[in-house]
Amino acid sequence: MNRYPRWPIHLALIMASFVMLVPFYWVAKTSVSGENIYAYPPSIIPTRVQPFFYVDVWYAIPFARYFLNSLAVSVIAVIANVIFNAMAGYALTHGFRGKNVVLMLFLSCMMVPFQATIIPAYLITGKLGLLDSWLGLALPQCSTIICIFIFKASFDAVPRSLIDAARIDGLPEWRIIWHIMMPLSTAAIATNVILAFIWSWNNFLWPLIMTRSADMQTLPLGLARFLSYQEDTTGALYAFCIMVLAPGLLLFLLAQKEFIRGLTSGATKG
Amino acid sequence: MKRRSIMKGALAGAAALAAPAYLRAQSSKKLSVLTWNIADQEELFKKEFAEFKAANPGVEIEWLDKKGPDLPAFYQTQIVAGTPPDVVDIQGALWVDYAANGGLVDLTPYLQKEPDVAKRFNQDYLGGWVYQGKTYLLPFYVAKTLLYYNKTMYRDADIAQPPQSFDELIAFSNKMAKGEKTGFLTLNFDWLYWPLFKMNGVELLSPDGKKAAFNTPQMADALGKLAKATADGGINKIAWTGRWVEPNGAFASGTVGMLHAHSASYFFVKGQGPWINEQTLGATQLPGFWSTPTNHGFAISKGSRNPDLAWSFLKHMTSDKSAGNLFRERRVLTANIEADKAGLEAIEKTDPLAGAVLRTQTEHTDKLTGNWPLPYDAELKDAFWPEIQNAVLGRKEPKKAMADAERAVDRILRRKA
Amino acid sequence: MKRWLLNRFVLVPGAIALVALLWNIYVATHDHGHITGRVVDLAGKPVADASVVLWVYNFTTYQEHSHVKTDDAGVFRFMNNPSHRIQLSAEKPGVGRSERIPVFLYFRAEDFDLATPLKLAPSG
Amino acid sequence: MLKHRTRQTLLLWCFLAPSLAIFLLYRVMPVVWNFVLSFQYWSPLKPAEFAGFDHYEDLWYDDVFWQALWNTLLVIASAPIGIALALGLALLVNAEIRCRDVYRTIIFLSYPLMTVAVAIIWRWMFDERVGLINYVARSLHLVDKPIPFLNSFTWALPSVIAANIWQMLGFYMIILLTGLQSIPHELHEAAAIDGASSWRRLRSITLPLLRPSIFLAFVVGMLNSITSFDLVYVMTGGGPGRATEILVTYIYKLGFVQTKFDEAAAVTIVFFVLLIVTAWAANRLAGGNAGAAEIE
Repeated sequence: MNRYPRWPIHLALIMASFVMLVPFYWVAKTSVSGENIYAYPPSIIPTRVQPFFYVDVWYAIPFARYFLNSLAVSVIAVIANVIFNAMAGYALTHGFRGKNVVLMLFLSCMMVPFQATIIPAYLITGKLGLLDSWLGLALPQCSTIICIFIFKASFDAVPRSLIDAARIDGLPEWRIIWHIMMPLSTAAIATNVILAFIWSWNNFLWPLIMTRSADMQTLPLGLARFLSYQEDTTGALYAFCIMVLAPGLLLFLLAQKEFIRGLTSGATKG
Repeated sequence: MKRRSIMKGALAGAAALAAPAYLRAQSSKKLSVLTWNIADQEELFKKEFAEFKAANPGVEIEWLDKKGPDLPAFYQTQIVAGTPPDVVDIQGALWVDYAANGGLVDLTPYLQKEPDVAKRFNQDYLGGWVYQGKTYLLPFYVAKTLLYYNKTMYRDADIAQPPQSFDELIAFSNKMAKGEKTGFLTLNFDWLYWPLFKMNGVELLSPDGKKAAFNTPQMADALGKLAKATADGGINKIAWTGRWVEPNGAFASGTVGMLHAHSASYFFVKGQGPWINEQTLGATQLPGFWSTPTNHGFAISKGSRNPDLAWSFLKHMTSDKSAGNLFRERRVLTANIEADKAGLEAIEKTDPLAGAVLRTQTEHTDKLTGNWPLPYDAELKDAFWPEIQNAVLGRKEPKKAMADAERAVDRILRRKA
Repeated sequence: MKRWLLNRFVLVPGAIALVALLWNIYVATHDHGHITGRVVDLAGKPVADASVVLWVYNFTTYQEHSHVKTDDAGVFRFMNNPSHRIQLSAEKPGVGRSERIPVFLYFRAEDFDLATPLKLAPSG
Repeated sequence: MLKHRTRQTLLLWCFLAPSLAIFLLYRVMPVVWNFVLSFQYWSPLKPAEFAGFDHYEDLWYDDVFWQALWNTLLVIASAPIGIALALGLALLVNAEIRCRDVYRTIIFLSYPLMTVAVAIIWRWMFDERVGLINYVARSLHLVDKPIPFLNSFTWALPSVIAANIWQMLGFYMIILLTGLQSIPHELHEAAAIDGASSWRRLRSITLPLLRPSIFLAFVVGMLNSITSFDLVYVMTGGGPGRATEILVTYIYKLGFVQTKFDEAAAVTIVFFVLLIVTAWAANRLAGGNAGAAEIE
């Protein structure tokens, strides 16, 4: 259907990929060679390639325990995110008295910088008795406003006729969401799953303040071990960053298919 | 009047939030210890905690470790929540602020009751933790700045021996600056750069600490020389914008003539610089033997529920035996006279270069500078340091930069008086 | 039910779990901490009764862990290496000393046979 | 009929309840706490006393605050650049070309990377003597003297913004791609049959329908770049001088380094108001109702 030539697109995308990949290549290169990046001239090909920095990272911190904590917190956050955001998104597609107030509240809540809320958030979590627990760690991330708006846009795009037909058949509200709205907005769900996972997985400041016992720490907190003053841990630091990155990337690769199917084919099946 | 009562009510609410009941009900014999980015000594601490528990049956020790910039955030939040760690390892001058606000336990009565504890330590380092006549910390491990120099680059620029004056320092730096090689680098956090100005006879504050005293012709002259050397490449710009990884990384790459830093830099640089051995790296004092300490000390939080137990923990961790272990494991000065003497003798046999570096940490401890016990130290630094950067990076004339700095510092001093 | 089982979100994590399981089985059967190797002099002849030192890495520095003597064929065998990152050095008074050879293992206490023998060079 | 309507509204409020509860607990109450605090002299150890507008007055005379505010406004102004780049990439990646999944993955690669690694690598790339950018520029003779990116007062902030855009591109692309997917295919086919050129179809169909996604990307992009505390703190620490000091690093320094929580609370409230105004303006610009234009 598209008559325009392909190669300018490929050229532009290759250049963009190059710009995106170069810093990333350096992280990966230093994670296998551990050389001093301030050596001059910068070496393009890594010398002395050895995968043992990854082994160091595994033993330098209780990696399995931190990984389990991060995974548990992220799973709680993702599931809660999808459910709460879908419900809120669906509610926002309907007009009701307080709707504009709620919209403005959501928008203004996005504006609150997290660094300024550390102490009150800790006090509140302490009051809820959730200190040092997976739920306490996941609670602030259990709903994100951007994903509510993504669900709202996706639900708005569902043709009115489908919803009215279902309502005439007497389907209750939540069944309408589950059987009609959700299958049509797989793109929104995929986006929410990926973003919620990455945000809770890479979250550093909240677990830092919140956890006291060593076996409740999440993966990013292991970072302090590789920024130590005493010995040179360059290779291990970058290997650690790659290992923290891997799950988020894997989830993105898995969930990519949902983007393409998205609404385009969904709408016709109905 | 009504508005005030609302405020009081709101804050009472916040305070009520602050004391989660279930945390207060822990066992009374629990001691929590917060250390500053020293997770690499896990094995050693496990052994020492076990020894302490053996000596004090029924005691539980909870060990927390946080990275430098994150420790204050964690510690302050715990104070507000009413559950501060009993013992905390603090670096630099952050303790003065906590002590001035009444957040730390005064250790002087403990020291008077057991005089032999105070006699363990090097008095100059121990004196660094006195505020208004009261001692608040015991030394955990200490360091002070020294001058590392690249002997190969010295030979290439045919420089015979390390600089003996500020002007020689600048001259040698410019001499070694060629291509991507630069002559001088310094660390700049926590006043580590201050000896550069102290050797020019510059004082930060007036003796009574009420007024800024640094805006003098000697200061403007020194800043002018530093700015010119930075522009000509004699001084690497990372000296003014880097913090830890870049200056050490740059020096480890072998392209910088001299590095002004403390003993911890040696181990970081040695790890990254395969060229480093006794023939290629020298360690000496800065001209005038001035140096800025960057010390770690143990303090007891005011909110601690068993300060006496915490005090015996402090004695245990700074005992000759524990300090000796720390010196051997981490190769760092502990200011414990016995432990340092034994440690130095041992290390000079196995690693003479490391021995030479650590030896400098015990010399000229009477010439420590840049360690004024000021409760508003962080504010002062935040007002003063950007103006130094403006001057040395050539954005402002030294005189103007120092005038602006003086105004900012005086405003802080007036408000604090 | 079958369609649900076959989609990507189950297959990929399942494959990863399987690989991890196989790897752990391999680790469990190979982590007795045996380190073997040979000590030779400059000419390449095995050196008997040379003392070999195993250095073990703990966070910042290598520390001496154990000593062992080589047998008549110049072969040494450590039975209890706990670490994943070690150094080996050999010495025989009169013949010479070898450098400290770093050895990186894939997991703790991996059984490992040193390919290149430790070469004793007359020190000084 | 009335009973059904109230039952319907009640149900909608139940759907909103969980999200609202979380935002009340972790967003609204902290803002109230900061608001109350900004009118008092308070430190974790001393009892509080009423301070009126002293802290706001201090801020008025605090030139570091104005520098941080100015830098924050510059960062807000830079968000559209990132979105324009991401929009171009999203449109390219959305076209029917081979291995577009690979391109999409590569562009997204930078987002899940930990900010500390991004900060360290970009700090090295911008290094004056050994950095990659200067190395390439010098070997291509684009520039004779190396550019001191992070050491100069003019280049420091643009460099930090560039690093932030580099990390955020993947995120913007995701949001815009999700928006592109929700545009019904039939509209494109109908316009193509009418002979509309791809450029006209872009302007008349794709962009208008993409407005809600662009609005979302702008608001969150602006927010993320302003609150990119880790990136600025690790990359330049606010230096040289105050060249890259943004409000959120100043809040952190005031609060946790100088233990002046009351003044940090005042800055937080000013920062919060600034963001509300910017978001409200962007909402107005995008045609109200969070940019959701009715589909014709």
